[in-house]
Amino acid sequence: MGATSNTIELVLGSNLDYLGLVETVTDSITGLMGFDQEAAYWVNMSVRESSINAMRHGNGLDPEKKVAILFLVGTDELLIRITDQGRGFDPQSIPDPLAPENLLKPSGRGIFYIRSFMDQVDFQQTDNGGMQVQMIKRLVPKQTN
Amino acid sequence: MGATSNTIELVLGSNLDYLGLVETVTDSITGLMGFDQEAAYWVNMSVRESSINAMRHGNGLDPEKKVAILFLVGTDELLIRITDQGRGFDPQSIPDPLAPENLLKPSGRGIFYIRSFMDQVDFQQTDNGGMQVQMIKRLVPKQTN
Amino acid sequence: MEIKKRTVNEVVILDMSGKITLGEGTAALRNEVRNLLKEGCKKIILNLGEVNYVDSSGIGELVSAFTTTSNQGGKLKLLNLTKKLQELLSITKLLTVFEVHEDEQEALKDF
Amino acid sequence: MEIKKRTVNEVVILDMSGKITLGEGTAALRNEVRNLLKEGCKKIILNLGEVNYVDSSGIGELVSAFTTTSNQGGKLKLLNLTKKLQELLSITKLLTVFEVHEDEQEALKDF
Ligand SMILES: Nc1ncnc2c1ncn2[C@@H]1O[C@H](COP(=O)(O)OP(=O)(O)O)[C@@H](O)[C@H]1O
Ligand SMILES: Nc1ncnc2c1ncn2[C@@H]1O[C@H](COP(=O)(O)OP(=O)(O)O)[C@@H](O)[C@H]1O
Repeated sequence: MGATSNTIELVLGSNLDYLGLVETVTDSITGLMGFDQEAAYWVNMSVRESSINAMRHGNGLDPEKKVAILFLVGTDELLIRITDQGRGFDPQSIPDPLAPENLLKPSGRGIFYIRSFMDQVDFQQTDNGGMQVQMIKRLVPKQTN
Repeated sequence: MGATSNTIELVLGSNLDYLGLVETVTDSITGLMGFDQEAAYWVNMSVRESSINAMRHGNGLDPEKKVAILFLVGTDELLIRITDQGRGFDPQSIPDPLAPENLLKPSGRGIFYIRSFMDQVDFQQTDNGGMQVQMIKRLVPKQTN
Repeated sequence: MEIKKRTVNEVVILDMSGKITLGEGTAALRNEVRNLLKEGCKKIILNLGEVNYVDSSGIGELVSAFTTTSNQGGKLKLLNLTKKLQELLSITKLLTVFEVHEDEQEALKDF
Repeated sequence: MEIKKRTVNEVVILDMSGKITLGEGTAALRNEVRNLLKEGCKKIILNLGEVNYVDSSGIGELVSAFTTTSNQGGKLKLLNLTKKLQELLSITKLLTVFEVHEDEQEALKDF
């Protein structure tokens, strides 16, 4: 990769039909950066989950409301920032999917998976009130044990 | 596609290794928009040619210099804008590849091909002096004869 | 996603392949299980060996299939988890909820 | 790009497949033709039936291969153009420059 960061940004209406494009772009980027097959898979899934959240929970699947997906390609890490035009939410307040009473719920695992598979995940509300999720995957995975 | 335009922008250092990514993104977009296989092929080739020009002739393959490739996805047309950080050129001044003395030259056909295969092509210099090539491919091809 | 149906000793085995993701994949699984239960087939094995992508909605759909079947007095087991699916189930503590097998003969026992 | 070499009656046929584009594809073609001329093989047919992508650099490389061979007293013909390659050559008025064939036996005649 070049010495400076490359950026790739998709700004899409809230339509789940675009997920295929989002995944193709994600896979091209992780492939070009040299992520191994497994890391690329989890990045793909995290971008997918977060894009779905932005379109669905954030923008209520309103095709007029946009989701921006920004990829910042560094030499040793990929930073992804996904922004919607919804009303945001408090990431502290979402139910813990591991709590016994939630274990058999049919939903509520997306953010948990993103946190599990990405090296860093941050939630922030934009000035317009929408949600901005920023996640980082490092090329050389950190040693966790 | 949604009622409003979707935009997809790649901002890449001038490195020909990124062409694969550029082509993958282009193909995803034309596929999603419903271009037929042939139109998609010519769009791919035009984006490829123009990106190479921007990286090579515009930015001199300096990896620090960026090429921006913007896709504006409309309901019935795809607009593509490719901008470099070079010194620009006068599109009127480039040799005609069909002139007898140029017919057997090994180069100089890229822009001619782009003009042939896209429905509209415009060249403009940016405030910084770089070149900006804008091209449009319509989904329902206009009747030319 | 593609689902092929086999019956072995009153147990229905669904050989699934492709993706179990939001939309097509999850809906196909839901319909299939719903229909089986409606027909009175309450012994179900989901063979997931050829399922190469499951997202959080897909995991949720597997959970729904499991609970719906259990609530109707049936049993739903999982067969041939890929490494990634195993990881997805493991970190959400679902690996112990499901009865999981790597061998079809074993899975067919004790329904 | 892949290039396979056959010789029929002193004529070398290069069966090419893949892409002739800036970089790998154009370099491979240039080296192959350069080597043939160096070895004294001056009767060359490029079989392009399996070439699915040619960009302007690829077209330029075909022109170079043609002129280099001609300049050394040889002959280079094109065989099996795809519809798209035909269009690329046609609009740049190169279709009349090259000797183009759809039939290998015809191409082998009159070298
Ligand atoms: N972009 C967003 N805007 C508003 N709320 C969100 C957003 N993303 C997630 N949420 C909230 O967080 C909850 C948990 O999300 P997640 O873990 O992905 O599970 P699920 O989408 O299955 O509910 C959602 O149900 C929703 O209430
Ligand atoms: N982005 C650009 N910046 C500066 N000059 C350019 C740019 N694009 C094209 N040119 C000029 O136009 C000429 C013709 O370009 P083109 O038709 O693509 O053929 P080729 O790239 O084979 O020369 C180039 O040789 C170059 O001088």
